[in-house]
Amino acid sequence: MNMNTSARARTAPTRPNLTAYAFLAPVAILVVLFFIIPALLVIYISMTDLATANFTSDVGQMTFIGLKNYETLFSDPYARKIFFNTVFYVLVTLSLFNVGGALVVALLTAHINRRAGFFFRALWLLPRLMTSTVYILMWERMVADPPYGILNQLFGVAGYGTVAFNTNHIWTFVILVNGIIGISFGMIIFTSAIESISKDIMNASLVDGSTAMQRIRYVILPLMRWPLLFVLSYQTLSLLTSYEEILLFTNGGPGVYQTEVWALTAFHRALSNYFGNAQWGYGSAFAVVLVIVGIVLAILYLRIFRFRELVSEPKIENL
Amino acid sequence: MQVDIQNLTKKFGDVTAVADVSLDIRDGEFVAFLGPSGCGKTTTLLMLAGIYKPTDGTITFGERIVNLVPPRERNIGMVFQSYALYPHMTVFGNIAYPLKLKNVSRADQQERVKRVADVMGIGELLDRKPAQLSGGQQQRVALGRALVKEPDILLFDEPLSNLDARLRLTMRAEIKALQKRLGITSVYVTHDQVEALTMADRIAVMNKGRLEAYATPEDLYDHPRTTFIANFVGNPPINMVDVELAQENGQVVARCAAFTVPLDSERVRKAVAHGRKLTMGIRAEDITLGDDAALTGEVYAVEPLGREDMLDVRIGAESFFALATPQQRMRAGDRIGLHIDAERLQFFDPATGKSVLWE
Amino acid sequence: MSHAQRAPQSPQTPQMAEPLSTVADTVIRAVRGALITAAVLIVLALFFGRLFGPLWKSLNVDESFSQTLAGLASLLLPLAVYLALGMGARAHRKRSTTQAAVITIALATVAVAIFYILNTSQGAGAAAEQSSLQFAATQTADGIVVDAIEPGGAAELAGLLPGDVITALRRDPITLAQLESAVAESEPDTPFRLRLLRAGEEMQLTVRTVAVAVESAGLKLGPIAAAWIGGAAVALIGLFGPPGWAPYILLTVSLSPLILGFAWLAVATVSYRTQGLLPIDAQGNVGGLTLENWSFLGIGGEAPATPIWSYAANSLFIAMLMTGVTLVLSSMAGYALSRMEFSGRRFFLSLTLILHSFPAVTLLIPVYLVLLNLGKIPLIGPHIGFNSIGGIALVMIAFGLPFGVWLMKGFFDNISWDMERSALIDGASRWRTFWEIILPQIRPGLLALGIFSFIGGWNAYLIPAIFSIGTKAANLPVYIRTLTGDTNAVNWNQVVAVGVFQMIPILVIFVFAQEYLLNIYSGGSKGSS
Amino acid sequence: MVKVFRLLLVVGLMLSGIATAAQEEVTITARCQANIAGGEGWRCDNFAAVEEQVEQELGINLTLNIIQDSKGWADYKTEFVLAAEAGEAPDIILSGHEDIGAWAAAGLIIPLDDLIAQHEEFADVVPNLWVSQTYDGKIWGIPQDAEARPIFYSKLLLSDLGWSDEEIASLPERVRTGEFTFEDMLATAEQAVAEGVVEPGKGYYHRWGNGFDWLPYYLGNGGEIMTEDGQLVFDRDAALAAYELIGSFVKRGVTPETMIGTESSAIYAEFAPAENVLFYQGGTWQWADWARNYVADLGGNDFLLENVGLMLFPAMNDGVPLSLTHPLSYMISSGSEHPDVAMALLAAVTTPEANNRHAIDSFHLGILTTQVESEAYAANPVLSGAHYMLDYTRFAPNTPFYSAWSNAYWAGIQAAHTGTPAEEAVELAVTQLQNELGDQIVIR
Repeated sequence: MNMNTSARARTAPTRPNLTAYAFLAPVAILVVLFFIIPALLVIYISMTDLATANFTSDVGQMTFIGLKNYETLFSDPYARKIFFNTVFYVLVTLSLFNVGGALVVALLTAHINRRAGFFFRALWLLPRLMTSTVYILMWERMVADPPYGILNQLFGVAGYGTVAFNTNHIWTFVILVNGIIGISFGMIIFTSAIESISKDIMNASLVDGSTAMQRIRYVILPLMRWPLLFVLSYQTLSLLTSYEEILLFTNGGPGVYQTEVWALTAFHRALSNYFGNAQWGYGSAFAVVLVIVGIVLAILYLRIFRFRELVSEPKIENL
Repeated sequence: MQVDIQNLTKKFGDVTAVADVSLDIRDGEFVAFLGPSGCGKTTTLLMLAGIYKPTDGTITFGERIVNLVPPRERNIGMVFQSYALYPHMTVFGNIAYPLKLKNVSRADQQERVKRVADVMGIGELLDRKPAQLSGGQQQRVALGRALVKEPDILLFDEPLSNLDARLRLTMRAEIKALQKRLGITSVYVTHDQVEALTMADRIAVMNKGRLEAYATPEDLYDHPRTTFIANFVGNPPINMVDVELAQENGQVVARCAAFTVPLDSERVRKAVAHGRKLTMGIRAEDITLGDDAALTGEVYAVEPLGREDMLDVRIGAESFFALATPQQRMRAGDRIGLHIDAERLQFFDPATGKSVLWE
Repeated sequence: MSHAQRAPQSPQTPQMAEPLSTVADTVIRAVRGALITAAVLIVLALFFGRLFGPLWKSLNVDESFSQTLAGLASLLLPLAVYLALGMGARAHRKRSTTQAAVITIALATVAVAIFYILNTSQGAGAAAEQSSLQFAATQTADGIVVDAIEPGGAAELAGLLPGDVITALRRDPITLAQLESAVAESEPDTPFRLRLLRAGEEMQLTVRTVAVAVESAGLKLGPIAAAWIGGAAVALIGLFGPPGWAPYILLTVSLSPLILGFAWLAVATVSYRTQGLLPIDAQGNVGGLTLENWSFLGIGGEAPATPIWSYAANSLFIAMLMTGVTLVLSSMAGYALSRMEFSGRRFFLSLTLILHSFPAVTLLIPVYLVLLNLGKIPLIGPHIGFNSIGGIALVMIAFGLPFGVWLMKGFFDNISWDMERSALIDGASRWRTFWEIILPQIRPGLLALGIFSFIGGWNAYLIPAIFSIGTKAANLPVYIRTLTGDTNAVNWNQVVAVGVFQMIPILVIFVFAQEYLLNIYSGGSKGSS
Repeated sequence: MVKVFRLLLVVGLMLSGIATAAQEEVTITARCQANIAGGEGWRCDNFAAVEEQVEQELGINLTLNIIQDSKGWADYKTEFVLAAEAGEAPDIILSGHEDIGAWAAAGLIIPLDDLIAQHEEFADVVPNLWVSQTYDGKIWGIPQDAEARPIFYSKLLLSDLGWSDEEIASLPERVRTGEFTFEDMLATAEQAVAEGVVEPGKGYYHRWGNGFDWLPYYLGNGGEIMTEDGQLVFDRDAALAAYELIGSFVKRGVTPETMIGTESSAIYAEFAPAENVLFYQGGTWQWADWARNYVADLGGNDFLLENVGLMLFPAMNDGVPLSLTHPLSYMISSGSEHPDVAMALLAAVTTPEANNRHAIDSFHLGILTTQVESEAYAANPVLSGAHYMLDYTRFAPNTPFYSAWSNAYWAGIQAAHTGTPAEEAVELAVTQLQNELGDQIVIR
């Protein structure tokens, strides 16, 4: 029965399946309301000069100014800095934590006592479950100056001097803060991939007398190609677009856009401005850039992920 | 309920799963669909069930064309290979489910489930969950669920293949007896020829989506229309040799690289009329062992089957299955003579695989 | 794939048959292991320090990160090398435990020597000089009594006299030991403002440190002995540690930030203020535990005017709405995408996947406009528009739906088709099949998604913060943030107490539902692998 | 049945008619940014205190809906804008006066000139403060509080440095007269570091992040933000001088490199005990916080009075000392159904009695001329002593574009602070200003 391999469009005409559409309708409505319409709106707003001073929710009353916001964006002296900040942040967090760290944690927990492994994985899940506000509070205190900072207190006890963690080493901690949350996603996927590796293969390699490292190198990793790719791509986008923790932790500072990332800029410009007068139009231009990057990457991933195999034909037909 | 299938075709994209199948099933008849996996028999069954929609052709239940009738309006019962019991319901819940869907009153549900369960011998299991049942019990529950709504047609999708050999034998007999008693038109999909041969009134042999033959078990066995049927029906499998038939001294001889053997029968003569190069089929039970035979071969392997021994006899490069009684005590390496019953031979056109004896 | 299949086929003699290793083998193996370990760390340090760091520095992004990492690598290097030496000699234990220990200690000694030479050759110049204030003193109960002043030295230059009693450095009381170590650590020409008593009179003086040559620049035995003992001990841990201990250490160490953070949370909630991990009372001493931070619950003090429960109720509503709606909608759509045939199916599937990774948070600006317009719908508008719990939940539900749908589709994909066919043949409609037969089968998936949605809703900060006004629809995380707003006088410990209060339900769920939580992505990832 | 219904309907209507005739029901929502723990609660709580008075005056039944929390300013302002557009704005909103520009332009708030004329209480407001409430020739806000953003100094450390008590006591006056300049202050800080009286970098602490507090450096060096006729300007020379000055703090060793980004609480913890940091640029309201949360165990307010002093920003290139005030204003949103009632409430809280509650509790300066004479205010030596600063005070301008201006200026400050040459910092600010404001800005 290998009729499920082909996913080509069928030639026989299909009647509209009202049941299926009924099942999908609620989600479709929400998607239109909160993805499609906003995506179109944000593109339009990015071509207006909407700001607090001429704020209106009536699309018709916004002043269309064409691509002016994009011109401003591309000549913004800090756009370049923010762009590379984002690249740096995504690359480092991704490689050291969301993928690399996740893989290490998954491998380590797979090679110890089953219950202990489960326990450690559960612990690693905690940061993702914590409220960002409390989680960040914890980190703010961690890196604070003496006498409040936890790390500085430990450094003091160990005989090292005071370190300005929250200013001079802030990137390290921005990455840590996000990376520690980020590990769990990859960890879970890698773990289930490792566990699904057939016991026979593992036993066979054990009989062959391979060491743990050899087993990882020759048995586990080659079988992990797919999950690795998946986590890599999915987490790239997550990191690219999430900014809540940075907002709460450094709010892009403390120096000149020191830890500002692109998505945060969109937020800052439009929805958070210390002196009032938020620039909605300009902020939207930042958002649009991300939206475009997101869609392009997502389509790219669809190709990588062999989308065709994903859409195996349903084995019940609509009569 | 009689079923009529006309020019039934099913395509999945470019792949044709079922091609132009036509057959009719009489009211109360037990029909088996037989074929190797991937031959389209299950697809055909699922089209009968209303799970798949035919790409072409028609399916008629009684007078009604049901091509586009959803499963719940077909009044069929079906037993799956995996049993497909609902794990979150009790046995009672499983059997009663079709009745519940028909809005049968609670009291009636109770009564009908009880009746079916008693028939199936699972009356004491009604409170259990499927996970607590043995394979055979699950099978009975599945059958009970299919029967409880008194379907017009019963569909079986390899229902016995997950059971152990002994249980399979019992269930085979039970299903057959039950079907005869209730007189429900049944379609039974299997790749096990023994099941098909022992249970079915008629067998539809399918191969690569096509209907190879549709006949009674005896007819299929004795008059295989194609090499595929001959090969597929019968255990041990029929011996096939590519031979050249020739007239020698007024006698027909079959000649191949390994041997030459004189043959004489009506069938042989009919075959000769068709051509000289043919595929000759000899069933193992039509070979008798004896010392004064025209053919001698060497026993290559002996496979004791209990009641008899199956021999793999080699003549040159050709290999034949033959049967011997255990008392004959054949051993590998023994040289024996082979007697071929020329009246039981089958001949096929090697190019088309079609029988030259039967249409 | 190829490796995996080849591995079991390759006929190899099991290792047990190998002859026991000789001393030479062991030494070679241990040294090789140590060298490889060192090489890996050095390459990492070089990569981050020499290649990686300058790249980001040149792009004006950051330079500290690479330094932090490179520093960490160099800190770990000796430890790793000692460990690797010990682990390399492990195999020798089969032959002779004593021999193995001797080899390990010998190798560790060599390593300590090498590190020492490397260290001293780096800081050779600096080691010969030391800062000094050039006077001798003794500690008494009154303070530091100056005994003698070096003629022409820094102290004399500043006007310090014998008999002066030094009481404080600047305004901090100080002991002789503290003063000496502060002087020793200081750069030359650092001013030391000393408060002192001269003939009962209080006065101040500034003495500047000068660099003084240290008489003997030879070997300092103390540090060397310490390094040697430490190195040997670490190496012996590598040699005798129980098998398979390394992962435990690594996992525990890597979790240490969390452990520290939680420790602080625990301490902070029950103290007036904290310094580092210590509770501090009003006098600046360790102590001062209190329940006052929990006054928002009516514990240990007067409850504030704004009851915490209204925020908690909002949190709960948002979380429950999210859970319920997300579960129903995601499973319905996931079912349709997994099990049903309809035109546009491919489109919907790819849309789900694209939206799944769509930067939804960048859409907050237009989403506000959408919410405004939803609010104008008669009757239900006020409940689903801007500044309503429903509206906030709706936005969060919508943003989470692609993930939920994709997840559910994955779980449905794994359900037997026969079961569903059976239900249809039994006479069920598609809806009843879904609701009565298939949905019960994906209970673990529903639980996982449900718990995640609940926690997501309970924890939500950004969207409630933006789309709520005042207290009407604000939830606990928003409340916590308003407590820490950028004006002054934040009662941090109360903030932490509220934070911990907010986390209680999560911790409870976490304790009881770990296995479902750890299951969350399994359905989804299988669907596409 | 129908008849009964009609009857009920009529009775109901009559009853409700009686009720309204008797007393109009009015609900007023007021939203304030206030740190209740920091004594700022009176910003909105004052309304509750005058509720009955206003009810009697107007003969209405007033329901007050007060919302206040210490949400960050950025979130707070966004919230108002979003709420206003959604028609859910509070009647009275308290915000920084600089928001008047943008909010008036967007039509989110209403001009108050006519309403002000109806209440004599407003005549008492310090005249200088109305400047900050004016935009486009109209008054849009009622000052709620003002403050001085002075420079604090540690008397302890100055005496360590050898200053006599008289010298210390006369410092504010010497600053006021221009005798003691900003350069003198930095030199003093430098000396303190050199003599080890303070640790390196602890001579002068300034603000830790973006804010108004940076304006004195620009204004004190002759800078101008907006001309009389409302033209936004950026003065290269003033900016250059400001950036040079800001850049010199770290170079001269009186300010730590990591000053920008340090947590405010860490700064307070260092400065408030008066024995670590010599000069600190802060705000009067911080005094209350220190007394309550940082030096309570040392004696609180009394300790501070004895050991900490405050002075104007000493004269820079301009030659005159200055202070900065960022008055908060009550504004009435255009969505308010009862602006007259809201205004009556505002008038009722614009009295020495009401304003003192807030000013004294939270250490903000009074806004009324008669307030200085009031006993309670006079009894607070910090406030009454700093009241003169209002005469030297400067404001940020009310323009929708101040935010862009300020962000550009701030970008230059950060650059200068981290060692970028002042000329480059100026270019950076100018580029950003031109990029974002185009022809709205004049660079000169």
